[in-house]
Amino acid sequence: MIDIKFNKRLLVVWLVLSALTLAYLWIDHSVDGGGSLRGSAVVTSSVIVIASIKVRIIFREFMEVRQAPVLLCRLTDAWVVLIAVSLLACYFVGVALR
Amino acid sequence: MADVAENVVAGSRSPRNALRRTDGELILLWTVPAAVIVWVSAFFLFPGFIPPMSPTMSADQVAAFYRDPAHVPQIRYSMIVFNWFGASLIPILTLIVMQIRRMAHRTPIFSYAMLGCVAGAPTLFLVANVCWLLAAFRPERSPELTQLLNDLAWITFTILVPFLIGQSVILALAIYFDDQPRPIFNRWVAHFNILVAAALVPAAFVGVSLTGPLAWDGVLSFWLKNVAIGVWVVVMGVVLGQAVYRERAEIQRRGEELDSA
Amino acid sequence: MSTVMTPPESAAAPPSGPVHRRIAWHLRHNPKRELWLAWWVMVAFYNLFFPMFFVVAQVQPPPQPTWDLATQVHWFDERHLGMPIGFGIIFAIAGMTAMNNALIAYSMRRMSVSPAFGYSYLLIYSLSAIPGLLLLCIALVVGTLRPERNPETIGWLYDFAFLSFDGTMGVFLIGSLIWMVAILIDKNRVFPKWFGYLNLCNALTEVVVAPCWIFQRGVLAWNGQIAWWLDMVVFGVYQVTFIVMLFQMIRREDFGSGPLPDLPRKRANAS
Amino acid sequence: MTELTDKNKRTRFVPGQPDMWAFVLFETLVFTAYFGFYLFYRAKSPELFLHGQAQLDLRIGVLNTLVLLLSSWSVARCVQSARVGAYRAALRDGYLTAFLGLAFMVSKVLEWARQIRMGNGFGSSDFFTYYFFLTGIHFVHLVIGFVVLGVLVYQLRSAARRSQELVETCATYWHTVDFLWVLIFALLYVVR
Repeated sequence: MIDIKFNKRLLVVWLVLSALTLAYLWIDHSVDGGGSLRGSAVVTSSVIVIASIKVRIIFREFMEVRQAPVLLCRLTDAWVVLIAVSLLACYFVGVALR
Repeated sequence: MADVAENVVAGSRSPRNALRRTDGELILLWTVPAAVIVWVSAFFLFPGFIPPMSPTMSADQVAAFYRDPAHVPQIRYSMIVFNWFGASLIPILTLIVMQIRRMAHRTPIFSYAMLGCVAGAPTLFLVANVCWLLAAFRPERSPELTQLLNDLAWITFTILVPFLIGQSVILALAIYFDDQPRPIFNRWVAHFNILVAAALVPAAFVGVSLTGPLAWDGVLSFWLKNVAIGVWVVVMGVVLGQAVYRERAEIQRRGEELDSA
Repeated sequence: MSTVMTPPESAAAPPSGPVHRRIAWHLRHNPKRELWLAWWVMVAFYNLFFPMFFVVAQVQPPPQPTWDLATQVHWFDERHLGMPIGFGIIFAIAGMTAMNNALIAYSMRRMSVSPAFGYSYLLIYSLSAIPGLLLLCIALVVGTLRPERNPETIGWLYDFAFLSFDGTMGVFLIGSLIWMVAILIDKNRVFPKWFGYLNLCNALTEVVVAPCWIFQRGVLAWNGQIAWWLDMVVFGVYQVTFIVMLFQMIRREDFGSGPLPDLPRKRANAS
Repeated sequence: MTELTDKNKRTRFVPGQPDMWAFVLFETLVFTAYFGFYLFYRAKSPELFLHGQAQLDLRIGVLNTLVLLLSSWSVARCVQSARVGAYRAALRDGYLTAFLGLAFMVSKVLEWARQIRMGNGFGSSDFFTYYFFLTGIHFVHLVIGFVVLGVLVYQLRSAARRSQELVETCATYWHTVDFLWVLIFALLYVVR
């Protein structure tokens, strides 16, 4: 039964994505130690990287890019990198111009 | 692509074409003289047209114009009449669209483009109309606001030419492209439309100056433009009438041929 | 149907020779002359419109909504000649947009969809010119008319102009969506489906402009980086794409009613 | 349309219309630009944004994300079921997706209502401008997503239609709504 095997894989993917989402709770909790609000480039960078990983997993597994022609794989990977780099660049340029 | 078929075989004896309903087109056609009479009377009733108000009037002078007890009713009634009949040219333009459809074109592009122009000028005219009526509604308003409404009305009224130019040029192109032994409109109608379009162009530059031929009371922006529109309405009314009557005669003849066959 | 319709001239090749003679031949004999005329009118319109709007009248990129009245009056004063002349040319040529809209309506006519789509698009875009462009020009021309006018009144004209221009995007929104639906359900392959989806991208940017009614500063104001600059980029991509798409459509046109044939590779320049 | 080729060949294929992928990539670029402006201005005045962000409830955001990820999972199942011909299961997953999407929508509206009651409107601070703008434009995409799901269900319901290509196209759109939310969630709720 080929479809049951696929569905199990999808479930695992969903669990991984959910775990990554819950990791945000932990990140958020750990940074709030002092009780005061502080900006943190480390948190921002790691959050953006985790979000990019999640997007890539959605591309690969849910959107079935895994089985798609190589061109689409490369294209979506390039897009994920592009998103992450642009977001980090915008953030750090903003920090530098503060 | 019913339209293409219709257009291409327009000259031939197509029963499908003969079935096009022309009922009531004459009624629409004969609204032209009525509209012309109404417009001309409203035009002469409005005290600001003969002669056109000068753009160099100061705010107080403009306010005085709208406060003049002799002017107020004239302004209101003439503009109410314009408001009633401002859109009365649309049926005529639609009849022209119907005639363009009969031309020997391969696509309905010209009739579409004409249809797209039809409502533009009346809409802008109504904006101007509303501004004039607003200025006359409370003449005691501060002179500055009255002057603003007066400026908006005159500029909009003068600058409403884009779609008039558009429809003249489109009609001219449609006639030039109407390759058949007996074209719907004669070639000179196309030349005439180009001429009218050229006469309307200067009015688009009304904002350049408050004096001289381009000002809104100037020779080009007021007299040439409005005379051109008037002549266009009369000439196109006559030419369109000929085309509509000819079409009816053809349909009748074709019907008789079908009956006898 | 298509084979019956094609006149014998279509087989004839255009003569070689000077450009004006070739243009004259195409105007007289090219079976697609009406479509090509509309397409060239569209190209000519945009080539005149953008220089007039951006360079002669200098009303775009838009000025700041946050300026005080004195700066606004100064802004009008700087353009007291550029705006009437630039807008004059725009008003003289604005009728050309009717040909653009007619060509796009025709593209829908060629699809396997109801004529209602083409007519809706035509009417919506004919309407759109008035709040989307002409009112802006009229308000700004009135603003330049009398520099001695009360600055507050000039300030009102300033707001009226830019908000009527940026803030009435509903007509374009619905127009793009109509074109999108027509492209997506069309079976005649007039346009590729991705172009239909690009219409959706354009329609979504029209949604994004609406906050210009709320914000006087920031990225969503009428001159904001998102509401104006980013949307302008998307619109530019969309516009260039649809001009190219219409060009391809005319080249493939066979005046039939079935699927539009692909362009034959060998005689790509034949028509 | 492509059912046969899908079943017989285990070769690589583009899921759905390639045209939809063009949309996905283009729309992602537009969103990246929105995010870029947000992060840039946020980094320039961090206190202002941190203060606004502190009023959001991260738990609601996490719940939203889990619901939307679940809907993405179910639409992915729907595609795989449709591919092997299990249309009844596919249809059930399609409805489940719509239900989860609706749950997301309701929770979003409730969250907006809560923020507005707390006095945080569209124009009240820079952070909330971005918050309402980004969640709002995502909401518009979600609404379009329901039309798309309607097409998917319409395809699956009748044996006469059932174009696998269209089913995959619709699913691709829905996943896009999902991953855009993943990014928006991270940027609005968690970034510091």
